[in-house]
This record gives sequence, C-alpha cells and structure tokens, in this order.
Amino acid sequence: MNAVTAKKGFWGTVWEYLTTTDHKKIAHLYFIGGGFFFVLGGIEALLIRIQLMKAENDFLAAQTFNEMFTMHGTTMIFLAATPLLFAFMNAVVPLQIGARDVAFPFLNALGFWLFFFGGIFLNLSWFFGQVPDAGWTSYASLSMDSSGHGIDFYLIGLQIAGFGTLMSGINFIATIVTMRAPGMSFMRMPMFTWTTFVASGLILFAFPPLTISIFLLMFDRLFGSQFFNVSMGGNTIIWEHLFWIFGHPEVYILILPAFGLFSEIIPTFSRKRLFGYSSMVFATFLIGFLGFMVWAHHMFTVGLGNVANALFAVATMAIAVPTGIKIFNWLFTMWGGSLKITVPMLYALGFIPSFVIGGVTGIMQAVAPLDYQLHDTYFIVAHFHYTIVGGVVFALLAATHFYWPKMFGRMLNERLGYWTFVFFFVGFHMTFFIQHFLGLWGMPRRVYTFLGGQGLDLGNFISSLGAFFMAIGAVILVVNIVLTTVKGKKVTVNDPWGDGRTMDWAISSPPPVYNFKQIPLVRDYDAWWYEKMKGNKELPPSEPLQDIHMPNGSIIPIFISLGLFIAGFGAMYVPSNIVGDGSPWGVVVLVLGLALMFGSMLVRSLRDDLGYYIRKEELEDDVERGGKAI
Amino acid sequence: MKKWQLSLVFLSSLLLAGCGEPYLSTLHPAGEVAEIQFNLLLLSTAIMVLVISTVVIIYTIVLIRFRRNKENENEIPEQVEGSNKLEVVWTTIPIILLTILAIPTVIATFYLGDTSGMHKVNAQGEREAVVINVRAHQYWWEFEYPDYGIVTSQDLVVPTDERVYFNLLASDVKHSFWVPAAGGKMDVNTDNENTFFLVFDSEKAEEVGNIFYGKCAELCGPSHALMDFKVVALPRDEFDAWVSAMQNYEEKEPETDVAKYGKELFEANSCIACHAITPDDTRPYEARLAPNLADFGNRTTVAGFLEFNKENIKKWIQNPGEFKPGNKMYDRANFTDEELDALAEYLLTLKAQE
Amino acid sequence: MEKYSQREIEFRFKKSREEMRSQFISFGLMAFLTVISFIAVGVGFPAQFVIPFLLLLAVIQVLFQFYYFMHAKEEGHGVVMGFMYSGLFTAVLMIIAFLTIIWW
Amino acid sequence: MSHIDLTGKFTIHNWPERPEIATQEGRNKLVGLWLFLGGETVLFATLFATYLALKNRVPDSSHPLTQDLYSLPLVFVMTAVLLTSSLTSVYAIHHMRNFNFKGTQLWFAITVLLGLTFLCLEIYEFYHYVTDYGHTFRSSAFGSAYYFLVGTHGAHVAFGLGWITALLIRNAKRGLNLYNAPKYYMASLYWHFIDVVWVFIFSVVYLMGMV
Repeated sequence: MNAVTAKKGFWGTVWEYLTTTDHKKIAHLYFIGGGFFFVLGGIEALLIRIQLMKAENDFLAAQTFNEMFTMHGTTMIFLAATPLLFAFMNAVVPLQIGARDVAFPFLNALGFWLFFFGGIFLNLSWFFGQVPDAGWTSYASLSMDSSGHGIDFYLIGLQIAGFGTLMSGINFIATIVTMRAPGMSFMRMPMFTWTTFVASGLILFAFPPLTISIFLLMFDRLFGSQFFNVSMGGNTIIWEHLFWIFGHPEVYILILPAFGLFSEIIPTFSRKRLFGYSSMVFATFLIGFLGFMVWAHHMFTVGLGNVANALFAVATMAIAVPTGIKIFNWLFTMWGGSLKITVPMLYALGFIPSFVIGGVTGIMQAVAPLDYQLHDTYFIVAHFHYTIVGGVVFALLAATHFYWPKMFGRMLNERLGYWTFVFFFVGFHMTFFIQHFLGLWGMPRRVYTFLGGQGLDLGNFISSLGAFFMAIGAVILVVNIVLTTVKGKKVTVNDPWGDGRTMDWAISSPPPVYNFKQIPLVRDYDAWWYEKMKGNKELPPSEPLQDIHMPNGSIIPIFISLGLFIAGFGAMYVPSNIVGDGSPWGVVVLVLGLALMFGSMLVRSLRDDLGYYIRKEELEDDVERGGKAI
Repeated sequence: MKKWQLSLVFLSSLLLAGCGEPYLSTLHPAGEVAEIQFNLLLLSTAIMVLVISTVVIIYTIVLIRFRRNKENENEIPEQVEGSNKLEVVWTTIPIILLTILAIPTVIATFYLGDTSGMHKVNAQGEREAVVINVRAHQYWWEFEYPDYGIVTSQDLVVPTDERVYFNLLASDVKHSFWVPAAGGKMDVNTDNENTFFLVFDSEKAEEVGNIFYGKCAELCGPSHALMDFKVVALPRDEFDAWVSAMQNYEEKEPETDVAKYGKELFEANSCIACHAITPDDTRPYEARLAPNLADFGNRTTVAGFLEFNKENIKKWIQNPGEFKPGNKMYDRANFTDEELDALAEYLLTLKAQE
Repeated sequence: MEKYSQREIEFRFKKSREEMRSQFISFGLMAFLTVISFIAVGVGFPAQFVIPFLLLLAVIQVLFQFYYFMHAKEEGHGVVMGFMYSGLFTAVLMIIAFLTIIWW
Repeated sequence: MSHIDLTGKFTIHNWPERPEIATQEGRNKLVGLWLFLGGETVLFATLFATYLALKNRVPDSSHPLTQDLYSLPLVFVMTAVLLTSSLTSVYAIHHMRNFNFKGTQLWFAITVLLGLTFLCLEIYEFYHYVTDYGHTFRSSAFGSAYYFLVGTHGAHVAFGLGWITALLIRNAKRGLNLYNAPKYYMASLYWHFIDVVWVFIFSVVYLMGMV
C-alpha cells in the first residue's frame, strides 16, 4: 500500500481533510473557506449597492444596512482576503523554498481551524438576529452603544480568527527562516516568499494590538470594565489608536503578498527575470517598516494636534517611494520581455494602472488638510477599494488561475477566465471610479440612504450597475471552477505554463505529499529557470534518496478551536454583560469551553507525536509509476 | 510644464468642479478653509495625474512593443538583473514630487489647526470672534452660543466673511461635523472638546440662498445617514439682528385657537420636558435631551432633513421612527389628525423674528 | 553510537561550568540593579532623574536576560533577535504615541 | 534526513552539546518561540501603553491612586522571588545540556515553587487592593487598566507553571531525550520572558507609580 496514492472513500477524504497537517491540503481548506466567505461578502456588497441604487431607497432598513456593510468589511478583510492569501502561501511557499512542509504542521492546521471557527462564530450572528452594526472599525463609543450581541459576535469571532492568523504568521516566518533548501540563501528567495516573510512579520506585530483592543472592548461589554467609559476615566480614542495600529499594517499584510504574487506572474509571462530584485526586497521591507509608523493618518480629523497630523502626513507620503519602486520594477520587468497574455497576466496588466490610481489617491489623503474633506466620504471608499480590489483581489484572482494546476492538478478554462476578467475589471472601475467624485460632491460613507436632488443620484446608479458586472464576473469564475473540477483535463507536466521560474514548477502538479523526493540544491535565484537554461530536466538533489520523515495528522486542532468557540458563546452570556441577558450558565459554558481547549492542548503535549516515515522503496515505486517526484 | 500637461491639469480641474451641488460639494469651496483644501486637491491631483500618465505611457509602450508572437515565440529575452541608475531615478523623482506636496501640507496643517484666535478679546474683555459650542446627539445637532446665551438646534446661524470657531463635543457616541462647501470635517468626540474654525464666503453664500448643507460624517447608528443640518450664513448685520432677536426672545401666547390647543397638547404630553422652547436654556448640555424649539417657525428643515412644511411636521410628530430609525424621541405616537394639526400650528408660531 | 569521547565531555563540562559562573554573575548584577531601582525610588530622588534612570536599569536587566539567561548570544539567533528588536521598536513607538497623543 | 531515534536511550556520550536544537523540530521551535515572544513583546507594550494612558484616571477623588495603593516592600519580595526563579530555570537548562535528568527536574521543580509563591503574593496583593481600597477591575478606568496589565502577566505566570509542571510529570518516566529536550528549553525561554515583562512592570507600574 502506497502512502501517496492510497484510495479513500468520500468519508475517508473528509476525515483526511479534518485531520490533515499537510500544507497542500491546508491550502485547499483555506481556499475553500476563504472562497466561501468571499462569496458571502460579495453578496453583502451587492445588497449594499442595490440599496444605494436610487435616492431614498427602502430595499434595506437602516439597521440592516449598517449590519450589511459591517459584515461586508469584516468578512472581506478577515475571512476572505487573509485566508485566501494564506491558501496561496501554504500551497506555494514551502515548494518555492524547497521544503517538505512548513515548520509547524500541527500549528498550521490549528491556524486554519481557528480561522474557520472564528468566521462561523461571526456569521452565526445572522441567525441570532443580532448582527455587528458599528462598521468593521467598531469605534468604541458606538460599539458600546450598540444593543444586542452583534458587537460581541464581532469581537469574539475576530478574536478566535485572529489567534489563528497570528499562529500562521509565526509559522511562515519560522518556515522561511529554518526550512530553506541548501543553497537557498535569503537573497535567492522568490519574491512571493519574501513578501510572505515580511507580511508574516507584520502579522506578528500587528495582531497583538488587535488582540488587546478586542479584549478591552470585550471586557467593557461583558465584564464591566471601564476602559471606554468616559465618565469613569476611560477614553475611547485608545480604541481608535489600537485598532489602526493593527489596521494599517493589516492592509500591508494583504497587499504585500499580492505584490509577491504579481512578482511571480509578471516575470513568468514576460519570460524575463524580475527587474531590480534586490531593490524589490528592500522596498518590501521599507513598506513593512513604514506601515507601522503611519496609523494615525486614519485619525487626522480626531483632533490629535497639528504636530501629530503633520508628522503622520509626511510619514505616510514616504510610503509612496517604495511602492513606486515596485511599480516601475514591474514595468521594466516587462520591458524587453516576451509578453504572453494569459489570464493571470491579464490580471497583472489590469492591476498596474488600477493600483496606481489607488496608490495616488492614498497620497492625496495623506495631505492632512485635504483629508479633512476626504475622510469618511465615498472618496475613501473608492480609494481603499482601488487598493484592495485593484490590488489584492486582482492578485487573488490571478493566483487562482496561475496556481490552480499546481494546487488541484487541472487547468482552469482560459476562455471563461478571460470573460471573468473582462466583467470584473469593467465592473470594478465602473463601481469605484465614480465614488471618488461622490465623495467630493459631499456624500459621507456608511450612509444607508441619500436624499434626492443633492447631485448624488446618477453617480450612485452607475456605481451600483458596476457592482452587477463584478458579480457576473464572479459567477463565471465559479462556473469555471465547477466545470474544471468536473471535467477539466488533468495536468501531466510539472510546468504547465511553460515558463515557470521557481522550484514549485519543478515538481509534479499537484506535488506528492512529501513534495520533494530529495531536497533540491539551489544554485541560483530563479532556481528552476537556471536549471532549465542549463538544459537540466530536474533540480539537482542535495541529499541521497532516503526515508522521508512526515508529521502525523491530528484531529486535536479542531477540538482546540471548538473549545474556544464554545467558550466564546459562554462569554457572551456571562451575568455581567452589557446587554443584560446573561446568566450563570454563561460562566459554566465559558469554563467548559476553556476546559475543552486546554484539555486538548494538554493531550497534545503529553503524548509523544513522532510522525512516520515514507520508506525509500516506496519513493522508488513512485518514480517508476510515472516519474512523479522531482 | 509642457502644454499638454497644462491642459491635462485644466481638464481634470474642470471635471472636478463640473458636478456636485454648490451648497454641498467640496468642489465649490465657499470660504477660506475650503479653498485651501481645494487648492491642495488641485495640487495633489496634478502631481498624481503626472505620475499616472508616466506609468501609463511606459505601460502602453510595453504592451505594444514586447508582445510574444509567432515569430519570436521561442526567443529567450535577455535576463536583465536591474539597473541602479533607473532605481535611483524612480526613487529620487517621487521624493521630489512628495516634497513639493509635503511643504504646503505641513503649512496648511498648522494654519488650519491654529485656533488661538478664539481666545482673542477686545478692550472690554469681550471675545472678538464668534464661538459656537456644537453638541452632537443621536441624531441631531445643538448649537450653543456661549457668549450670547443662546441655544438653538438643527439650523446653525453664522456670520459670513469671518472666522467662526467651533467647540465640538458629543453626548452619546462619536459624530463628525462636516460642512463640505465650507471646509473639512472635525470629529465630535465623547472624550473632550475639539476646536476648529470655518469661514463662510458672502458671495458664495448668496449664490446658494445663504444656506449650506452640513452632515454627520462618522457612523453613529441607524440614522447616521439622516443626521443632516443646515448652515444659515448671514451677513454680519443680519447675523447681529438674529442674535439680538434670539436674546430678546419672548414666549408669545399663541393667537389662534388651534395653536392654543397645540400648546396645551405640547404641555400635556410633556414634550416640554425635553424640548425647550426658549433659546436661553441654561441647563448643562447633557440635560438638554432634545432639540431646542425656539425659533422653530424659521427652521429650514423638519428633523434636519425633511422639507420644511406643515405636512412634514405632522408626519414627523406622529411617526418619527419611520423617518429616523433609532431616534430617541419615540417610535410612533397616536395623535388624531386634529391634534397633529394643532401641534404643528403651535410649533410654527415659535419664531424669534418674522 | 558514542559520538563524544570522555575528553570532549570533560571539556564540555568545563565550558558549561564557566558559563554557569557568568550566568550567576549576571544574576548578581540583575539583583543589584533591582535593589538600586528600589532604593532610587525609596530615597525619593526627583522624578526627572528617577524615571529615565529606572528605564535604563530595566533595559540593562532585559539585555542580561536575553543574552545570558535566554542564550541569545549563542549562534543561530540572528534572525530572531532581528524580529525581537523590531518588536521592541514597535513597542516603544506605541508607548510614546500613547503618552503624547491620547490626551492631546 | 535519515532516521533519528528521538526517544531512544541517550547517554552523555551521544548527547549533543545543544540538545534543544539538535533536531530540525528543535530548531523550528527555537525560532518559533522567539518569534512568539516578539509578538508577546508587542502585546505587553499595548497593555503598558493602555495602562500609561489610563493611569490614575478615576471618576472622582474617592478612588485611590498609584501613590495610595502600591507598597514597595511587597513588590520587592515579588521581584526577588521571580528573579530567583529565572536563575533556577537557568540551572535546570544547564543540567539538561549536561544530560543530568535529575538536576533538570529538581531545578525546574524549584522554579515552579518560586513561581507559585509569586502567584500567591500577587493574589494577596489584588485581594488587599480590592478589600482595603475598593480598587477593582470595575471601579475606574485606572483599575481596569491596572488589573488587565498585571493580571495578564499573572496569567502568563500561571500558564508557565502549568506548562513546566506538565513537562515534569510527562517526562518523569521518559527521562531526557531529543524529543523532550526542546520542550524543556522552550519552557525555560518562556519563563525568562515572564521575568523580562516583570522587570518593566515593577519599574514602570510600581516604582514610577511611587515617584
């Protein structure tokens, strides 16, 4: 019986995914989970735009509308964009650095399950009819004022998911530090690995402030503390600072890996080495560094004082420099190259001008006095959608097409992919370009309706129309995925795009469970391209063929996450909660949930988990069966 | 600057100013503050258009020149590592552009943030400038003139062509005070008072019939979208007249029977407990739970956003929850049409001046 | 599978004893610094002096902990110490911000 | 990587000089734990920042302030106990590297006892503030911030005690091997970090609170 090709029934497969610690399977889980929430967030967005299609529309009630955009923002940032990026990080980074897995496979699974249970917790609010309604920023005064458990769902859901994200961040850094194949020096690492590394560093330092700020608000709402109670000496501005100390790096956590993905796609389809690699690495670090020093530009109108506003304005502008370096390096990667316009490349080409627009409007908002006008209007809504959709979502869609064969062993249909791009790209610009002007014409953000006759009608109508175009694009993508999964052709080659440069394209699609039969020896930047140019058909091995040590699967991550999930419900109904519907049972459930969590952790710690070995002979079998490995 | 760049700047500024309503749009600056901000908008837009066009030009050339086709299908392009010279170029030029932008930014930040003028006093020890305490509540605005002993709400009355200073404080949750045509917003925090100033230009005010639109710009609950107010910008003499009329406000007995009945209802239903009907409300702002109704008859809107007519007053009194969900008056009442008529009639008699 | 000879092991123990001594000395120094901090406050020196002084002593103590007790001076700690200092940088930035622009 | 018998019998003759990083898992853990501590640094910085912003923020003068509350002798004793426990855990790792299992267990056990003493003193301190001063988690923003900062540190101490105790018990029969050597080492790193945080708590919270 071969460990790699063993056949399993449906439930066998389900069980395998529930207990998996294999980074490739976890990538699938992240992709499915993130994709699900992406669709959910997309539907919410569509409802928002339907409501704003005409003046004084009554499609959604005011309260429902507030819930809708709160959940849209929260879902898209925490439950869609981040996990989808994690999907690609998991699928690609270990392959790019020539590793058999991530540094902590168990933690990797735990990270996914925490995200998943956190996301479910947050969205259960819809079934309770008490939905978060204070915006994804949940500013303290309003979130303390919010009735019902909506905000509690937000807090606890994000807390659980946030723990998962933090773990994954640590895991990726450790993986990149310790698991690189021989010869893979830092300055030979592929760009996506670099951006994953820096983004994970940002996660490491940005999520603890979020954890604490969520605790502060949670304690105020559930346990009677006074952090944000002004009459008891509290201060609500603390929330804003902490939220943005987290929130600003968070957008770089999203955009840096997106940059990394494009830095893989553009050279591949330009058939040319990434221009200015070392300056790209430097720019990535600089963006990460500056990302921590500019949070208060979200708070120019709070009244921090002139000195603070001026300092943060100038610091914010500085970020344009490394970002500009990146844009020009991409352009000059293509310059002199041999451009092949595939679907992933289309997104890359769509990304550059779209993201430049999003970037420069960011600089406009860095001009503090001008931001007094732009802040909290549709201008900023346009700005951040240009960066997040035009940057991150385009990158995710591009990567979906680009890495689909590597992740699932089939090629997505190019023609359908092309139509997805057309609808999505046109719809995106239609939806958001006009919103710049809506903001300038005096439309605040987060309004459930607008009055007729204030010059806002046409702009809103155009914007809503664009949203439908984007929706059509997304539907075509889903159709494409379903069709491909059902009857797509299997990929038989390692490098289906033909111009792969990094080591992930040197092994079969999808790779065997152990990735590399022998850990490769890296001889240059773009290792696989280097070997190809040397006329080699495979990567040189750095070790003799020998038994491979593999980690065991485990069901414990689900139990740890479930424990936290249960404890979350208990915490919501403790007697001291602000809603006033608590009971002693809440405490009981809280304690039971925590007991389950700590108990599961204890079980994990007390047992020896030594993993298993894939025998040398089995590996040789694999090769005979079709030369899969390496 | 080259010719085409100039025309590009011109075109973009035309587009920026082309639409939007002059009483609401930031693109029709009606005062010094908004103008400074508008000029920064033009400057930054110009720089940014420059950047975008550079990128687009390179991008277009790349797309035209370097496509793979049948002939060069198997060619391997030269694997260029990079170019230090180019890196220096596209590091330096952005730094220069940003410096051009940063200098006016810093200057304007300090200029607009300087509210020391509000403490200036004349020889008699009286404050020279008009200072208004803005108190934001879910979902209405109160305007207190501490130097004149006047409290009013929903309609902010200001003099034109001079700096008007604001102290901002919220009673429940955070709001944000924004008169787009006159200048950028300032948050209304629950923690402390924020101060800033605006200027309302007399000519621009005339163009819009002396009324600018103001909005709450920070999410503050379900009816955040409707937390509007109006700014009545009057020439100094008319403003002074309004102030003295408000200072000498006297509660007049209603003349018609309907209005008298309205007053009885107003008192019997204890509307008076929350709504003051004279502008000299001396209670602390936390105790002023509802909009001051003195001078209600001269309001420009009902509830801050509905057209001002008797029908809307009646509808609002009967069913405020439908118009402003989550407002703190009540959801709906059960007045008869006759009672509503009387209440509206009475409220319309509350006027400081004709 | 004996990898180390008796001599190697004795050399190792010797090295290890020396390291212990240095760690004990650093413990003594840390204890001393702690006492000094308490005395500085107990005696009642002016705040402008005491606060920076306390912070300085605390930083020294932390460095002792990192490099001696937590073995950060041994090889293989380069990258992680880079992250640790980045974290400390973030920490300092945040605390400065909270001391200056929260109550503005 | 060929087979390494992680849980096999070891002697001083095949016991590596740095057993905690002799395996790939150990190296991963070392990096991972230090990274975690980097994250914890920011976490505690957030708490310190919040505390400093809300220090002495009380609704009215009936509430005690830092100067009224803190007592230096108690804090000094707590500091001494925790600092000593840091030294004992260094001893434990010293013995682990020298393949002295009994020494490792003994010194970690002493560490646990010292940690427990510290925790009891802290609980006594909180109890004292609550009953004698009415200074609670809910009485003011200052109270909330104080208990959250110092309490989070206390929770870390408690977690560390649980961690080390679990290690002592699980390994009692197993002895030292390359599977559990990294576990001991990581626990001791974590324990030192708790002391690092305490250095700042006694300096910034208690001592500066008395200045």
